[in-house]
Amino acid sequence: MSKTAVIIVSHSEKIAEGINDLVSQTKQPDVHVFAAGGTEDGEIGTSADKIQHALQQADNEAGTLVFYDIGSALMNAELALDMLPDLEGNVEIVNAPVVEGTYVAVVEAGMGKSLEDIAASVRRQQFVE
Amino acid sequence: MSKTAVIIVSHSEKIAEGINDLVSQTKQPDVHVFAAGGTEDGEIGTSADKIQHALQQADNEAGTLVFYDIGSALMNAELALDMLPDLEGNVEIVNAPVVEGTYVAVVEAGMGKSLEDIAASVRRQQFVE
Amino acid sequence: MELTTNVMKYWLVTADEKMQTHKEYLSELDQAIGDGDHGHNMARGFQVAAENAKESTEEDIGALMKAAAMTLISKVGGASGPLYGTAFLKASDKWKGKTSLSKDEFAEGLEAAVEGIKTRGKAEAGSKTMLDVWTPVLDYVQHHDIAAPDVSAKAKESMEQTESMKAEKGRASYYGEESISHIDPGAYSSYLLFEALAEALDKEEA
Amino acid sequence: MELTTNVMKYWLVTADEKMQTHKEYLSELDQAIGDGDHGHNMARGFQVAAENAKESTEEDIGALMKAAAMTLISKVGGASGPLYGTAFLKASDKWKGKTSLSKDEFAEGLEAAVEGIKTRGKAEAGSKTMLDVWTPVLDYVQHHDIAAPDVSAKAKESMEQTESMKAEKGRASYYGEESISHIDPGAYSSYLLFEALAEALDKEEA
Ligand SMILES: Nc1ncnc2c1ncn2[C@@H]1O[C@H](COP(=O)(O)OP(=O)(O)O)[C@@H](O)[C@H]1O
Ligand SMILES: Nc1ncnc2c1ncn2[C@@H]1O[C@H](COP(=O)(O)OP(=O)(O)O)[C@@H](O)[C@H]1O
Ligand SMILES: [Mg+2]
Ligand SMILES: [Mg+2]
Ligand SMILES: [Mg+2]
Ligand SMILES: [Mg+2]
Repeated sequence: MSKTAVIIVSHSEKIAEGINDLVSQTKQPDVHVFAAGGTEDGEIGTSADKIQHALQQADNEAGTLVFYDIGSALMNAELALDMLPDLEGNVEIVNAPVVEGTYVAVVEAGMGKSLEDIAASVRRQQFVE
Repeated sequence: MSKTAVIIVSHSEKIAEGINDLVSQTKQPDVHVFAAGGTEDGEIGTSADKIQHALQQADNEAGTLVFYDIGSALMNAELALDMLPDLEGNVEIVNAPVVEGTYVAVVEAGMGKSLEDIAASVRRQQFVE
Repeated sequence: MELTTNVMKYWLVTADEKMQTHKEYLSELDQAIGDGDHGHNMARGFQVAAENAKESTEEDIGALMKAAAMTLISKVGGASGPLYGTAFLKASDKWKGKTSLSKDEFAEGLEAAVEGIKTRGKAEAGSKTMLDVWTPVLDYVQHHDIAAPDVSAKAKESMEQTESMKAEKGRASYYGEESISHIDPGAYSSYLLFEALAEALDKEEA
Repeated sequence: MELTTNVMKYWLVTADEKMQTHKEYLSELDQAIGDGDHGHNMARGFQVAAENAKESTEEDIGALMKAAAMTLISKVGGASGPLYGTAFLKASDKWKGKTSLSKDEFAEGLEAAVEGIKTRGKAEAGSKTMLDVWTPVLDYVQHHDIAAPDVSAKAKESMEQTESMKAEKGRASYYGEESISHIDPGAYSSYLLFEALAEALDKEEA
């Protein structure tokens, strides 16, 4: 059985790659993480095309969790998912802090937790002290 | 009167720099932001020395808000501040999502808001839907 | 009123010209309550969309507008990319297979576009966004025989009304009360888009 | 019992040797419930701290330990950096100006160290951290005449007990129930540190 995959959507290529570096230290080898940061030209912004590409690469039985930072990141993630109707039901775009949420998700994916369980742990309310 | 300064403490140099890129688009020119990411050698981790350096650079009348990501980032930020007793009372290390919190703080610093007001807006509970 | 494929192409080309001309101003508006890239975003997206439209031999208005939607989605970068992209995409679906649109057909596409923006942005009119131009223009188109000067006037007046609104969606919402007394950049670019439509309608009537 | 400057230097040097020898194992422990860098972190920090101690002509135990603390803070990188760094820093303050420590003076420094770790990490014993070794060792030192084999045994036994604990602090806490049945890496490196202390005490007695 595959493990829940994770996609990081950020306005900055560096943020997305940096989060990938951060979690790669803690990551089980069979947890797959994909960075979709910046616009097509590497400027600050998000790209529905990059996100679509990541969604296709991440696609697996256990599903994919998508984290995003601000503004258009969520809209482009939702748009990218609309463009890939086959993936519907197997992807969750989750409202969580992008760095902290991705970290927790990668740890829990490594433990073999389901998409739903991970989403429940990382949703914003869980970060309140 | 100066404006509240912001420091980003992250385990990853790329995350800290990427956040700086992200907010620099939205930033008033007189809001100063400093990135303290990664260890001394640029590896994943945090560096009390880098944070101390950022605290000294950021030091200003209106005070400094410090954002951090996970684990040792907070401990090293607190340690760095302990090492600079002159800054005490003028710096707040704030529990907020590092990307999202820094973004809001930079916008509000630009509006001339006080350290306390900004800290109140970005504390984790504010991000709950 | 009949909107032909050529009129629709002219709309895209004229919209592009306006985005290029007002690029700096759009970014200036966005600098005040956002990140200062709205002009850059719109100019980049519409330039390619207009070029493609000019070169296209497509007769199907749906296909033409869908291509424009995909270009905007790919090229715009900011929130306006998925928003304008979704608007054109939803409209294109209604216009599929048509080489000419009656007023009601046009209105049907516009309605789908507005629904698309609302869904994509989880917003309604009144939050100081592009919807504050799209919604009244749709309302006008649905309930009147379209007159080009009226489309333009409706869009302009609605755009101007965003100045006194408080932003509740998008980056501008982080500015809270301070967002008041600035025109919303996306409302301004939408005004330009509908001004371009008015010019296209004029051309059709001429 | 008198702990001279030389014994303290020997402590640091022996601790370094142990960190180097067990570097892989410490990282393996950290791989299971953390990010796999604890051995790397400790080896890097103690190597420089031990080199400096060897070269140092410092007689003042406080100054010697403060230098070690600053090195750990600069070089370790992970959470163990500020934690061990704070521990040594707080102890060094108690040992300032001394060239030899009685058992009580040593215990006073150790107590300050444990307080430092608790404050820095906002933790208490029982959360499956290094504190689960430091706290019982402090308790032993405070209430007994120090015997080297007992220090070592107390540290070892406490380290082993972390295996059945559930992590409530640090990265390991993200693993929840799954953190159970793994030894805490920081507890293991602390056990190595106190084993090195036992060897230093042995040397003193010899
Ligand atoms: N949730 C939303 N619903 C509708 N329109 C929105 C929303 N968020 C942003 N907008 C529109 O997008 C415009 C900003 O576009 P742009 O500057 O290109 O994107 P970004 O904010 O990502 O830089 C705003 O002026 C507003 O009109
Ligand atoms: N809040 C804390 N209080 C006490 N000890 C802690 C705390 N957080 C972590 N530790 C200790 O630090 C060790 C991990 O150190 P290390 O791997 O070097 O740091 P990091 O987790 O930053 O990679 C843990 O095994 C634990 O003993
Ligand atoms: Mg913008
Ligand atoms: Mg933008
Ligand atoms: Mg570690
Ligand atoms: Mg680490």
